[in-house]
Amino acid sequence: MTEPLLQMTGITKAFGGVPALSDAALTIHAGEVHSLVGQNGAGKSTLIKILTGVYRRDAGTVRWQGREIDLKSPREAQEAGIATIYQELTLVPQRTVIENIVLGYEPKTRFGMIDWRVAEARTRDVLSRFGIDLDPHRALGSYPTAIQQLVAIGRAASMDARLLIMDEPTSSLDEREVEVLFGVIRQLKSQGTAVIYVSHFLDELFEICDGVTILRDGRTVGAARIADLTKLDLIAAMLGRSAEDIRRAGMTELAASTTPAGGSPVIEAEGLATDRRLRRLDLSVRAGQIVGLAGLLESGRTEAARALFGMDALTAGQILLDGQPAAIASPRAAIAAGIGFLSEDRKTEGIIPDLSVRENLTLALLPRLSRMGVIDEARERSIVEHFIRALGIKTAHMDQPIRELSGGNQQKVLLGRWLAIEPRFLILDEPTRGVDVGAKREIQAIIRERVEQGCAVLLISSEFEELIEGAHDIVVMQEGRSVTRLSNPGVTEDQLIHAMAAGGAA
Amino acid sequence: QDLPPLEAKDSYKVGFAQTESNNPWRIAQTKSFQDTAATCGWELVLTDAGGSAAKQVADVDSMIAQGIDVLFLPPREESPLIPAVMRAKGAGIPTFLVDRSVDPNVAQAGRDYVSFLGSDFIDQGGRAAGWLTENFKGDKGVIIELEGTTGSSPANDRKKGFDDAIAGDSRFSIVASRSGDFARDEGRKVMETLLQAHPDVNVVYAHNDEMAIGAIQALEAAGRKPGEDVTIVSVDGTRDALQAIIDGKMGVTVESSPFFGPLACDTMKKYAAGETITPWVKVEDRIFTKENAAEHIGEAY
Amino acid sequence: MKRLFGQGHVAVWVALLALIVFGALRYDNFVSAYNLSSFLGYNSMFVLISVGMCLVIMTGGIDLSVGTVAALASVVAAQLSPHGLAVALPAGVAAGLAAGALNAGMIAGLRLPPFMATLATMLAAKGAALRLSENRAVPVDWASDFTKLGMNKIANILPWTMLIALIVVVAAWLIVQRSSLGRTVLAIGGNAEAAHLMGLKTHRAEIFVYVFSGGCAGLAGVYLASGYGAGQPLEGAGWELAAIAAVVVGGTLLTGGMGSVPATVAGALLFGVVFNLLNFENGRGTISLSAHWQSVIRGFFLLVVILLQVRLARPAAKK
Amino acid sequence: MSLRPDRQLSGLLVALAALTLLNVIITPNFLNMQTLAVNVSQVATIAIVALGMTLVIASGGIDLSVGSTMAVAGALAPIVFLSDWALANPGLGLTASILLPLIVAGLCGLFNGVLISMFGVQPIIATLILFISGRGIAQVLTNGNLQTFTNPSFTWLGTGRVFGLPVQGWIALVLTLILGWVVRRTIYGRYLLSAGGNERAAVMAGVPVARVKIATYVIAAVLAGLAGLIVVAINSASDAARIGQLMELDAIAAAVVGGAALAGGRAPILGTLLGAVFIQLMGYTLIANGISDEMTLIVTAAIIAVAVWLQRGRRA
Ligand SMILES: Nc1ncnc2c1ncn2[C@@H]1O[C@H](COP(=O)(O)OP(=O)(O)OP(=O)(O)O)[C@@H](O)[C@H]1O
Ligand SMILES: Nc1ncnc2c1ncn2[C@@H]1O[C@H](COP(=O)(O)OP(=O)(O)OP(=O)(O)O)[C@@H](O)[C@H]1O
Ligand SMILES: [Mg+2]
Ligand SMILES: [Mg+2]
Repeated sequence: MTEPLLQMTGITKAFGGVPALSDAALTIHAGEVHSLVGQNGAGKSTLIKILTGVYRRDAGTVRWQGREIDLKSPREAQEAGIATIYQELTLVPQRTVIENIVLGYEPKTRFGMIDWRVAEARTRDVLSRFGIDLDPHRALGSYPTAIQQLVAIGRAASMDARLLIMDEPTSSLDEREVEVLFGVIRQLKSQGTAVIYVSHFLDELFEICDGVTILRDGRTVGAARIADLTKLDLIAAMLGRSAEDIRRAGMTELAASTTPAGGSPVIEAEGLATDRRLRRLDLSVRAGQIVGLAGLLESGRTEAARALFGMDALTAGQILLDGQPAAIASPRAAIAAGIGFLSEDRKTEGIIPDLSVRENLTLALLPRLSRMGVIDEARERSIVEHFIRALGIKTAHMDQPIRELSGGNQQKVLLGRWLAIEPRFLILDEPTRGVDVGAKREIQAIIRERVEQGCAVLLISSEFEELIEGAHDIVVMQEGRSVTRLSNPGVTEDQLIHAMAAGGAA
Repeated sequence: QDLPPLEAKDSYKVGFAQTESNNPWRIAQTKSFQDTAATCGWELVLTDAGGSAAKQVADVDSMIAQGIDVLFLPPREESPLIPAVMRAKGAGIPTFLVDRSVDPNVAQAGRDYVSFLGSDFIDQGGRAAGWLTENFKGDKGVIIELEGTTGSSPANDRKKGFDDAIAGDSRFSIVASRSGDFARDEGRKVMETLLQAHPDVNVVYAHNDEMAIGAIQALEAAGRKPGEDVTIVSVDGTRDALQAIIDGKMGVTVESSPFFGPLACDTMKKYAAGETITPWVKVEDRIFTKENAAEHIGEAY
Repeated sequence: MKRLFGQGHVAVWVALLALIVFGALRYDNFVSAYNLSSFLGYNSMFVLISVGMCLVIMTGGIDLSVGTVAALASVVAAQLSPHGLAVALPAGVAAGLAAGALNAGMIAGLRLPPFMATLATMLAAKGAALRLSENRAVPVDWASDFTKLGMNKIANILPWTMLIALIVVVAAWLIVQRSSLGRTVLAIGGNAEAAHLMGLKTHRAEIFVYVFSGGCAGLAGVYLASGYGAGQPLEGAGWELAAIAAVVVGGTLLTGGMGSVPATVAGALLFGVVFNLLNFENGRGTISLSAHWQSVIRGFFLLVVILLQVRLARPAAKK
Repeated sequence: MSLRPDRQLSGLLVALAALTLLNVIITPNFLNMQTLAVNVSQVATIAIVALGMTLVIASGGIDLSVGSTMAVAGALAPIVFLSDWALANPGLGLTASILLPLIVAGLCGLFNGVLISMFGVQPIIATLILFISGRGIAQVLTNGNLQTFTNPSFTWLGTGRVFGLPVQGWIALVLTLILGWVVRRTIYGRYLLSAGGNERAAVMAGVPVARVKIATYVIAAVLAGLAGLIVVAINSASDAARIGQLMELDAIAAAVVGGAALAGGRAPILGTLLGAVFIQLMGYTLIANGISDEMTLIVTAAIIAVAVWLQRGRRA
C-alpha cells in the first residue's frame, strides 16, 4: 500500500484531568472516505479538533503526507490542505451567505480589494452544486439550520482540500439533501480528496464510506474496511457488547404503532397561522399518542412547533387544550400548561453553556422545585441524578459545565430538561439528532414509556424510519400548511415521500 | 491693532462661556452673572463647556456666530483658550477674561482682549502660607497638602504660591502633597489615608474649602482635634469654611470670590464709555480668620 | 445606497436632518459659514475617534482609552511643535498608535477582556500625559507651521482637519466593505469562535482595530493641540462614551458583527448638532437653560433617538 | 457551584495576601485598627455598588448610570429631612429620607430595565441616558447647590461604628452574604445566570427574562442609591455634581477583577467583594506611600491589567 495521507497514533488528551482520548489512532489514505464512529463522548470531535489545531494534544504523533506535523491553529490546518466542518455550526450568522462562503479566501481585484462580483459568482456556483436556491445577500442566520449546514459544507468543499473532515454533517439534513451531499462526496473522492465522515446514521456509512475507525471511551478499538462489517458488528464494537445482545433488541425503540392510542385529544390546533411562514395548521394529538410531523425543509414544521409553544404570536386560529381554548402567549405559559419543546437548535435555543449539567437540566422545572423562590437543592440533586442515570448521560459530575459535554450528551441533558417537567404534551424537534445508536434507542424507549403513561407527543423528524415506526399518525406539511394525515399501521416510506412532495403541485 | 470698540447702549447681548458647573464656586459665579444680567441690561448667552477647554472654544465660536456684543470668558486653561480670544477679537467682539487669564506671551490685555478681571491664584497660596508662618505656634510644622484637580491651573498655582512661600521657613516641611480633586469626599478619603501614614501631621493646607472640610471630618474621625492640634488653612471663603473658622476648627481661608457679575458690569460700562481699562482689574481678595469670619458669614455662598 | 441608509441606520440620518432643519428655521446664523466651519472643526475630533471606535465595536470589543490617548497625543505633539508639523503630526499619531498597540497586545495577545484592558490604558495614558506635561497644558509653538493644521480652512468653511477625518472615514469604510481584513473584523464580532475555526486571521484583525482606533485618537489629539493651541493632558474625559454613543446611534450593535461607518459619522455629528443647538437656544433669550437642564435634555434627546431607532429597526429585524 | 469560581477566588486571595504583606512591610502604621476602619469605610460604597453591578453584568448587561443614581438619591435625602414636615416629625422624616431616595433610585433602575428588556435597547446606551441626565436631574433638584446639614441620626449611616468597624462596612458584608445566597439558592439567581448565559434558550425554558432583567437593574439601582445615601451621610453634605462620579468604572473593575465575565452568565458575589477590597487596598497603598498622582494612574493601570490577566490565565 502507498504512504497514508494521514496517520495519527497514540493520541492522548485530557480536559482538566479527565481523559477524553487515550491512545487513539486514525489512518486515512488519499481518495478514501473514512468514517469515524463511536458513542456520544467517545472522543470523535476531540480527535478531529486535535488534528486541526483547535486543541493541543498531550501526547501522540500526527503524520501528514508522510511528514510529522504539529498544527497550531485551524488556519494552519487549512493551509496544509485540511478543510473541516465542525460539529457545532461554525459560521457567522450575522453575515451574508456570500461572506460565509468566501471569508478568509476572498477573491481580490487588482487593487487588493474584495471582488464582490466574483465572490457572488463563486457562491452561486457552490450553492447550485448543492441545489440550494436562496438569496446569497441575506444574513445566513435568517436561514434554517439545514441551509446553514449546507452552506458550511459548501464552504469547506470549495476549498480544494486534500482532506475534508465532516463532523456529523447530516444531523440536520433530510434524505434528499443527504443524497446531494453524497453526490458531492463521490465527486470529491474521484478527484482524490480524502474525507473523514462522522455520523451516527450507520446506514449512511455503509452507503458512502470505504473504511471505518471505531472509538470507544477515547481509545481506538478497531479499524476495518466497511465492506467487511455488518451493521451489527459495528454497533457491537461501538458499544463494546456482543452482536447477539444487540440483535435481540431491534432497531428502533419507538414502535408505538403496536399500541393503539386511546386517549382524548390533549391538544388541538385549528387553523393556526403566524407571520413566520405558518399558513394553516390543523392538528390534534391524543393522550398516549405520538403524532409525527413530516415535511421537506422549509415546510414549516419548526414554525408549527413554535406556534404551539407560544413563541410566535398567532395571526389566525386557536389552540385547544383538553378541548378548551387556551391562550398560550409565551413559552412560560406553555410550560405552565404542561407543554415541553425540545428545540432542534441545541446551541442557540437549548443549552446555557456556562451553567452546569444540573442547572441546565432543572431549568424548566425550577418553579416546581422551589418554595417562595428558594430552590430545594436536595430534591434538585436527586432528580438530576435520576436523569443522568436514566438517560446515560456521560458527565464527570453533575456540576460540570454543560459546554464541556459532547454534543450527544448535551442533547440528552436537554431531553432530560423536558422529561423532568412531566409534560402532558411534548414537542420533539429532531430529538435524536447527534445521538449515537445506543443512546438513540434508550431515548426512544424513554419516549415510548412516557407515551404509554399518557403523554402526548408531537415528533418532528427527518428520519423516515423514526416517523414510520414511531408515530401513530403522521401529519404532512407543505409550505406552511398541514396537508395530509396518514395513519399507522400501514404507512410506507414511499407513501410518505409521495405525500411530502406531491402536495407542492396541488 | 486696536481693541474692538463697544458702543454705549441700553442693552447688550452678552456671552458668558462658563467652563463647568460641577462645583459650588462655579455655580455661584454663574449665578452672579445671571443676577447681574437683570440689573445691567444684559441679554445673557450662557454656555457650559463641561470641563473641556476645546468645547469652551467651540462654545465661544457659537456665541460669535450668534452675534454677541461682549464676551466674558473664564478660560479653563491658559493656552488652549487663546484661539477663542483671538477669534472673538477677529469678530470685533470685546473680550473680558474672568478669574483666570491666558498665556501672556501670545495674547495680551489691551491688545487682544480688554482686561483680565480676577485674583491671583499664586498669591492666594502665598497668603495662606503667610498667615500660617505668622500664626503657627509650634516649632515644627508637618504639612499635608491637599491639591486641587491634578493639572488644573488653580491647583498648580495655589501649590506654587504656597510651596514657594513656605520654603522660606525652616520650621515647615510638606510630608505629603496629593490631589483631592477639589471635592469634599475625595479630600476626606485622601486625608484619612495620609493621616494613617503620617500621624505626626499638624498642618493641613487645602487648595479649596471643600477639601479642607473633608480633612476636618477625617481628622475628627481619627480622634484628632482640628484647630487645636492640627492647623488648617485653605482658599475660597465658603460658608462652611467660615463656620468652621467660627467653631475654631479651621485657621484661615483666603477669599477667592466668585461674585464677578457686578464687577463685570461695571468694567464693561466703563469700557463702553470710552475709559481706558487697566490690563488687570484686580479683585481684592479678603482673608477670613477668627476675627472677621462671623461678620462675613452672611454673605458667603 | 442601501448600504448607506439601510436597516437601523435610517434613524440617525433622519434625526440629523431633522435637527439641522429645525436649527436652520429657528435660529439666525445657525447655517452660517462661521458656525459651520467651527462646528466641523470641533467635531472632526469626534468623527475620528468614533470611526476608530466603530471598527473596534464591530469586533465586539470596546475602546475606553480614546479620550486620554488623544490627550496624550496632544501633549506629545505640542511638545514637538517647535519642530513643525512634519515632526509633531507623525509623533502625535505614533503616540496614539503605540497606545493602540498596547491595547492590542493585552487583548489579542494576553486575551484580556477589552473593557478592562482599555480601561487600564485609559488610566495609564492619562498618567503618562500628566507626567510628560508636568501637570499643565503645554503651549504650542505659534511661530511654527504646526497650528496651520488646526486653524486653516478650505474656502473658509471646510477645516483641514475635517477633510483628513473624512479621508480616514473613507479609508475605514473601504476597509470594512472591500477588504478581507474588514470582513474578518465583522466575522469576529459575529462569532469569534467560528471565525477562528473558519481559519480567519482573527488576531491580525483584532490587532488592527485597536491600533487603528489608537491612531485615530492620536490624530484627534494632534488636532486638539494644533487647533486649540496646547497639548492638554486633562482633555478627553468622556470622549469614549461620546464615541460609543455615536456608534450605537449609528445602528451598530455593541455585540459586534455588523455596523456602518457612515452612519457612525452621522451619529458623531448628531451629538455635535445637539450641543450646538443648545448653545443657540440659550442665545435666543427666551429661556436660559442651566447646564443641569442641558444635560437632562441631552439625555432625553438620546432616549428619543434610541426609541426612534428601535421603532425603525423592528420591522426590518422581524423579516 | 463548580470548582471554577473557587479557583478564581483563590487567585484573588493570593493577590490580596501579597498586597497586604507588602503593606505590612512598607506602609507605616499599617497594622492598626484605624487603618482597617479607614479602608472598610472607603471600600463599602464601591463594594455595595459593585454587588449590584455584578448582577447586571451576570445578566449580560452593564450599568453606567449607578453614579448618577447615587447622586439622585444623595440629593434627595437632605431635601427630605431638611423639609419642614420632616423637621416637625423627626422619626418619620428620617425614615422617609432613607426610603424615598431608595424608591426613586429603584425607579431609575426600572427605567433602565424597561428600556433594555421591553424596548430592546442595548444596556450600555440605555444606561448612558441616565448617566447623562440623572446627574442633571439631581442638580436641578438642588439647583446645583451643595446641601450641608447636621443630622446625627442620618449621619450615623456613614460615621457610626458597630463592633469598632464602620456601619457601612457591615452593610456591605451583610449584602454580600444575602446576594451570594440569592444567586446560589434562589430561582431568581438561577434565572439571572440563564438569561445572561443564553437568553434565547432561557426564554424557551420558561425563564421570565424580561422580568428578571428589570428586577436586576432595580436591585442595582437601589444598591447604588444606598451607596449614595452613605456618601452623603459621611460627608454631612450632598454635592449632586460629585456624588458617585466615576463610580461605574470602579464598580465594573471590582466586579471583573472579582471574576465576573462581561459576556454574562456568571455572578461571583464574594469575588466582587474581594475585588473591591483589592482595588481599595491598592489605592490606599499608593496614597499612603506618597506615589504621585500621575504615577498612581499608571501603576493602577498596570495592576488592573495584571489582576485581570491572572483571572484569565487560570481559565485557559
Ligand atoms: N472543552 C472540553 N472540556 C472538558 N471536557 C471536554 C471538552 N471537550 C470535550 N470534552 C469531553 O471529552 C469527551 C469526548 O468528547 P467529544 O466531543 O470528542 O465526543 P464525540 O465522540 O464527538 O461525541 P458526540 O457523538 O456526542 O459528538 C467527552 O466526555 C466530553 O465531555
Ligand atoms: N430558501 C430559503 N429562502 C428564504 N428563507 C428560507 C429558506 N429556507 C428557509 N427559510 C426560512 O426558514 C424558515 C423555514 O423553516 P424550516 O426550514 O426550519 O422548516 P422546517 O420544516 O421546520 O425544516 P427543518 O425543521 O427540517 O429544518 C422560514 O421562516 C424561512 O424564513
Ligand atoms: Mg462530537
Ligand atoms: Mg425545522
